[in-house]
Amino acid sequence: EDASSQAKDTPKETAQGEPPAAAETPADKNDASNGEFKTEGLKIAYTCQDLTNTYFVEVSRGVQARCDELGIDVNIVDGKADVANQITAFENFISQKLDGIIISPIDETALVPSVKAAQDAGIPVISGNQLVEGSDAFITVPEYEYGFAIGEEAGKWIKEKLDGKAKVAIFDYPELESVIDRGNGIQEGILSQAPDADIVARQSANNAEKGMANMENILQANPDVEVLACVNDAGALGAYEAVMAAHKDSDRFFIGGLDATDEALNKIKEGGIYRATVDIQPFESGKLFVDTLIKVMQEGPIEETINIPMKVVNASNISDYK
Amino acid sequence: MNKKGNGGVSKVLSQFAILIALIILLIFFSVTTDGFLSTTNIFNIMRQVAVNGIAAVGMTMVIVTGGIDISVGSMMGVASVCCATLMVRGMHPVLAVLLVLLLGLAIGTAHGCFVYDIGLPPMIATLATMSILRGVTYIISGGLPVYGFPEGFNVIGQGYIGPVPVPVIIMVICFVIGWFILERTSFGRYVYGVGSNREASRLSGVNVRKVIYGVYGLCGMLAAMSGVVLLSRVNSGQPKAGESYEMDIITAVVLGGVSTNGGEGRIGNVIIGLLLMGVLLNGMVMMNIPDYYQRVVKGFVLLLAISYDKLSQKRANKK
Amino acid sequence: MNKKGNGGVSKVLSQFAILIALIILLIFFSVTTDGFLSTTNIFNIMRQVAVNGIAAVGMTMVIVTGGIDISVGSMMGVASVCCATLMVRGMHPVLAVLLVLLLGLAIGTAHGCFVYDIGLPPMIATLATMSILRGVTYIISGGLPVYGFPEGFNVIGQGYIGPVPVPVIIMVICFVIGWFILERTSFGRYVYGVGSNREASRLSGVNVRKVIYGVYGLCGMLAAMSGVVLLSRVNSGQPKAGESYEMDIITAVVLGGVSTNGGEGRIGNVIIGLLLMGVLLNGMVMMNIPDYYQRVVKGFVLLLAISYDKLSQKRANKK
Amino acid sequence: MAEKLLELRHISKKFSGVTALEDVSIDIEPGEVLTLVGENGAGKSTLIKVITGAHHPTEGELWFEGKKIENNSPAKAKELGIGVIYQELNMMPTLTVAENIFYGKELKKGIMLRRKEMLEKSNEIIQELGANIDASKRVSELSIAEQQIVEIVKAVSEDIKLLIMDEPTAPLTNSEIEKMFDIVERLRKRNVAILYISHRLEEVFRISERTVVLRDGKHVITVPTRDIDRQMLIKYMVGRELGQEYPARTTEIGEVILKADHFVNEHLKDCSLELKKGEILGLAGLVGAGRTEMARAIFGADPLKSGELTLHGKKVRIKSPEDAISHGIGLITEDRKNQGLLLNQGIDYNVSYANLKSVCKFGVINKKKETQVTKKYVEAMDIKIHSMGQMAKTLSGGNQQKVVLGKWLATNSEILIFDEPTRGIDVGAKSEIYQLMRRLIEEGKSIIMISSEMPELIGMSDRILVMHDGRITGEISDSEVTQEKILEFATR
Ligand SMILES: Nc1ncnc2c1ncn2[C@@H]1O[C@H](COP(=O)(O)OP(=O)(O)OP(=O)(O)O)[C@@H](O)[C@H]1O
Ligand SMILES: Nc1ncnc2c1ncn2[C@@H]1O[C@H](COP(=O)(O)OP(=O)(O)OP(=O)(O)O)[C@@H](O)[C@H]1O
Ligand SMILES: [Mg+2]
Ligand SMILES: [Mg+2]
Repeated sequence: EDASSQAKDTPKETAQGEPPAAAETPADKNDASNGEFKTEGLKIAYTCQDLTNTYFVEVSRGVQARCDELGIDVNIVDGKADVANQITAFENFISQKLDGIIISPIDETALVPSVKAAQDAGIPVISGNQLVEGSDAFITVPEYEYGFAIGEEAGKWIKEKLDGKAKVAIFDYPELESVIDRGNGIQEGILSQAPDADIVARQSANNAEKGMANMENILQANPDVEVLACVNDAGALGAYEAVMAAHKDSDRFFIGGLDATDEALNKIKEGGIYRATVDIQPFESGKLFVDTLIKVMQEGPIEETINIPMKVVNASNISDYK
Repeated sequence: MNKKGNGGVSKVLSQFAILIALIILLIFFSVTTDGFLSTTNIFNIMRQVAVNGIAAVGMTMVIVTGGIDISVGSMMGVASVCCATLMVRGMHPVLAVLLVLLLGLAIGTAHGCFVYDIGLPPMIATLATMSILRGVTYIISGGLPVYGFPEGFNVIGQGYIGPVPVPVIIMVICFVIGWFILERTSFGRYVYGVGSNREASRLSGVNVRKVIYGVYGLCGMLAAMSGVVLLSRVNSGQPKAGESYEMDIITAVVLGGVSTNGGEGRIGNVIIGLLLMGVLLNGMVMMNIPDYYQRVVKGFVLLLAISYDKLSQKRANKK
Repeated sequence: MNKKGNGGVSKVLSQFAILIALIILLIFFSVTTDGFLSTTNIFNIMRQVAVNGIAAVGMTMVIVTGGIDISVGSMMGVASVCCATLMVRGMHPVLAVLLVLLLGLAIGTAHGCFVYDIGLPPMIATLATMSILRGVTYIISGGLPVYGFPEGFNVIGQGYIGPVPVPVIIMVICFVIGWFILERTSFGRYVYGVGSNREASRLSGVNVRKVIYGVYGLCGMLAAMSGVVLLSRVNSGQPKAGESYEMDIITAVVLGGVSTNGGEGRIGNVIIGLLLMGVLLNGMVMMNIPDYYQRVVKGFVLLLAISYDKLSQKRANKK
Repeated sequence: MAEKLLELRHISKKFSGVTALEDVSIDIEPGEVLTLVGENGAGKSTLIKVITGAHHPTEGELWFEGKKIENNSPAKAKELGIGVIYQELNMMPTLTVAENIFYGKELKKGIMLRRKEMLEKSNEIIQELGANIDASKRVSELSIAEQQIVEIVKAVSEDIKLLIMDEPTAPLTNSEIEKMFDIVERLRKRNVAILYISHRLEEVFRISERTVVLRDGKHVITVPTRDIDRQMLIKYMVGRELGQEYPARTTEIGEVILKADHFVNEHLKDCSLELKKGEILGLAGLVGAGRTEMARAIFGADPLKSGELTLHGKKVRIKSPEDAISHGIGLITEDRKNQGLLLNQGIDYNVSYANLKSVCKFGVINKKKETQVTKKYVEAMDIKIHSMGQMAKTLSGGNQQKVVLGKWLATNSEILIFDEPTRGIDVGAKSEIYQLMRRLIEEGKSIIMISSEMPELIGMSDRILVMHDGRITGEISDSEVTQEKILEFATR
């Protein structure tokens, strides 16, 4: 319970611009390691879903940064959105006899045997983002809630500024299982606040080009679309360019994304139609992954799910970001 | 090898088949989808097609020599991220674009060297550079998008001259130049000749090396150009930019009747191939067809279009 | 066209070059990386290579006839998800696997029909089915992984016989059968003949249709087989399974000396091509080379291996 | 003595160990016609390619107009004024005739091509040479003979000092050959030197002033042509005397075994023929008369619109070459490179290819048996090879032709159709093929022979059918046949 609530607090507080809090959890761990546990010379690995995804790039950087601080040798392996790559990676990790593994699994069930094999070989494994059954700890962003958060934000906008009625577009990404829930969350989130919203398009877009082309086409079919919520900032930013180019930007238009990338935060700061994103602090999450793994190495498995906190960023709190 | 002799009649028919497919699609979407047949949407489609279109000009030349360039997608990525990085570091956009075009030319010329001097199969040589260039793109960008460009840079991808989007104008210029080179200059003649019979071209005193270097160089440069347009269009240097675009580009070129055996095909028809693909995607999104089904439909349309083409050729040959 | 004359000497050298590259890599990694040259790691590499290896056997045959099959990756996906769905719905694993193999055979045969009877360029025909099959895979699975298979199914992908992983055994069996077909049967002879000169084959009384149907059918079936092994290895039917694997498979085949012009190449060398790629990837991960750099290194090794091959051939021809 | 135009000094050329040329020195004077003869594989084409820069000699020097040629290349040779017609057609099949003719020397205005002008000029040159080809047609639509004519047009349309012709008449029939000789005569008057290669020895005597003989890559002799006769020339070429050129028949002709009735398709307009057991039936005609089409129709290679085939008195339907072979019919195609050989496969693969079933058990090849069969035919026909696995494309033209023959002999077919079987083959090999045909007849087989070389057709056939424009216009029996008679029917 302790660990999870601490972890929950940590990034949030940083987000609000209180640096000491960020160091809090790691500091605890450091104390422990200084006492009885030496992190120097440890060899661990992190295999993430997809290093072409900004979120995971940031998480990996967090992992790398924390490991550098602690003198840990870390091997970061890109799963390239194909679970077979992660299985292969596990085989390699086991023959390398690593000390610990962090995994952000592409598919939960597929990796169960791999995780078990690693544990059988004496290597602790913790899951980040999605849970692999049997892992020694689990740190996650609840996908549905994540999508729901931006959906809710969009729904509020519709309720307050558009009298509860608007034509809405959603960009989801059903090619990736974990993101399917997120897409559903977006839709439910919108409808929870604005039940009369008319969802006229739901298309797949997880990158800027796709987001742009989709938005251009949607604007042709439905010139009166005023709200877009997207599964990530990259797609939303592409759509942003399309809307700007079509001169459809107005006080009524709302674009919202997820992940709080720098680019998105800048757009929100500019005060244009890019209204909101949700911050899950990937860099800090990466650090948290490493700290949790070290804790597991020392103290054994952690039963409780550790939630990565999330925070909606919009015009009201954008000033908290540098 | 095994080139089948196709007479003049079937050639006309061949252009015709894809055109008919395009017209059928146009009619279908205008009936089913509101706002499809508006001027803005037509320009919309053309703008979406422009990025691939620019690269398709170079690809057409390469394929006419009997080669292929799988690396164009990665080339677009590298060009996009390099240009973005240069501008963010303070370089003037014009200079940055020129530098990136030169880079494309250089890499393309290297392909020419691999293919001609070392004699590598074009597919494999460019597959290797595809991997290298994408890696370099990620390394340069650190996997993160690069953004914050000088005012006015977005004109290339988002601007208009009159009602016509700038990327469309760039694409049309590229096509006109490409057409002129292929149809009206001796270099173009040699491009067809080398694709038709390389050894005979050599024995006719043609500098085959120059031709091969030329087409791959041009292809690289045009891919870089299309990367720049893409960059300006999305206004952010994405490390993933252009990924797997090569397939769409090759498809459009082949749909346009350019034979992968080399020596055959007219660049004018490539535009029809491009538009076919563009209209299909645009129409399906406007109809709000789910992504999964879009793939299926896309595959079938592709299959039908080329099958019809081939079958009508066969019928024409039988006459 | 334009096949360069390679005598017997250079052919031997050609196998040699890739083998040398493989040996150099093996030495390099065993020196730099602990645990690389252990038995478990060697089997590890082979197991990792097995999925692509099985499909590579079929691809080799297709390429020898001068064709290509871009759809194998999607075929793997469809096979994987179909087999998973059938099992989850209660079908016996053996029956499910057989059905899926038949499906692969059927789709492959359809490719044969497109290529031979309609006369489509193989690249484009299979590109179209690639898109269709992937769409179908997503539709069947709803984009979600399918899991929960009967006990024992995972033996195919995860089991061992003695110290040897089952997928490796399956791969070896496929290679032996493929070798036997290509080198020892009249069908195999016709495969080479059709790739060498299709018209001459027809005029020599070869039923070219049967050959083309045969190789594409086999290729589809083997791709389905490799989808099943992947499924069992991953123990979950991934809608994305096999995506873009076709490129790695084609690369391995071409690295193994099979010419995309058709008529040339030995299946035995394809194993070396496969191992080269497998060793490279495994070694780089073990050396902890960041992914971005891995792409660059992979591209360069590919380039060096085939360049060396070609250059040594040229030298041999000059003698 | 006039100044030499071209001099080859001590040229040697090796291909990965194989010596194709060894210390060859020859020279040509302006306005002279020099013929180059030798057996298949003697190195004639290689010598040509050395002159044109397509190959680089391993040793030796080339001198042109008193200057040494440095860094020779096809482009360089062209610049010097050396025109060439290679043995193998070197056309760009997807380009038009006009585009081919002006290939590499386009007429331009600035960087723009003058396309109309090139088309007009091409048509002019073609007409001037008395040919009838539309310059806007794609080359892939032309017959081989027409392509050869385009090659000639292409070569002479340049401002040349030396024209090299490597077996230009092989795909041509008499009337075109006459036209070609006119061209040669005209060029000679313009003081253009001509280096001429042919296996048709009568041509050598007809046009040349001096003759060079090559054997096994070595220079044998250079003589004024008027000082030698046919027998001597053959002796220089093959190193021994040849016997009777057309061996006499020794067996009786039997009853009809093949009957084709009213064949109609795209090119054939109601053709019928009968072939008797033990007979050689000659098919004569000008280029494009439809002889090849008739052969292909019988063989099932092209579909028929209507017509019936009777074998041994029974009606059969042959829809594909596969059917034809199983009915005991074989076709030796006229275009060995595109229709006959697997160029990048070994000799063994090629020889056993049409008859794999006989060396197979349940579809599995018996390698030993295959090697035996191959060996048998390689020896029987004296094919010059280094090894069984040697790729067919590395053989000289004549030996390639023998490999194709070997393939069809291995099928043991009862009826063999030979379409231009001696095209591009040296006298020695020719006579071997004639003997072989006789032997086949003696074994009870029947042959249809298509040839554009009248003497061999007359010499070998028991009966000759003449074709013109897709019809059979006449039948001439062995006793009354003359060239004039054939020509009369052929132009009817
Ligand atoms: N590219 C090559 N590689 C290896 N050997 C070759 C090559 N080209 C020719 N040869 C060999 O060189 C020798 C001479 O061949 P060439 O083609 O010059 O003969 P030729 O006199 O023109 O014969 P033909 O009358 O049949 O045309 C032959 O033994 C041939 O096999
Ligand atoms: N590739 C081709 N494309 C179109 N027409 C062709 C082609 N080849 C031949 N023809 C035409 O087919 C007809 C018959 O040609 P065919 O080759 O059967 O004549 P042939 O009597 O055998 O002459 P040859 O001496 O050239 O073998 C001619 O009108 C010819 O122009
Ligand atoms: Mg020759
Ligand atoms: Mg003929």
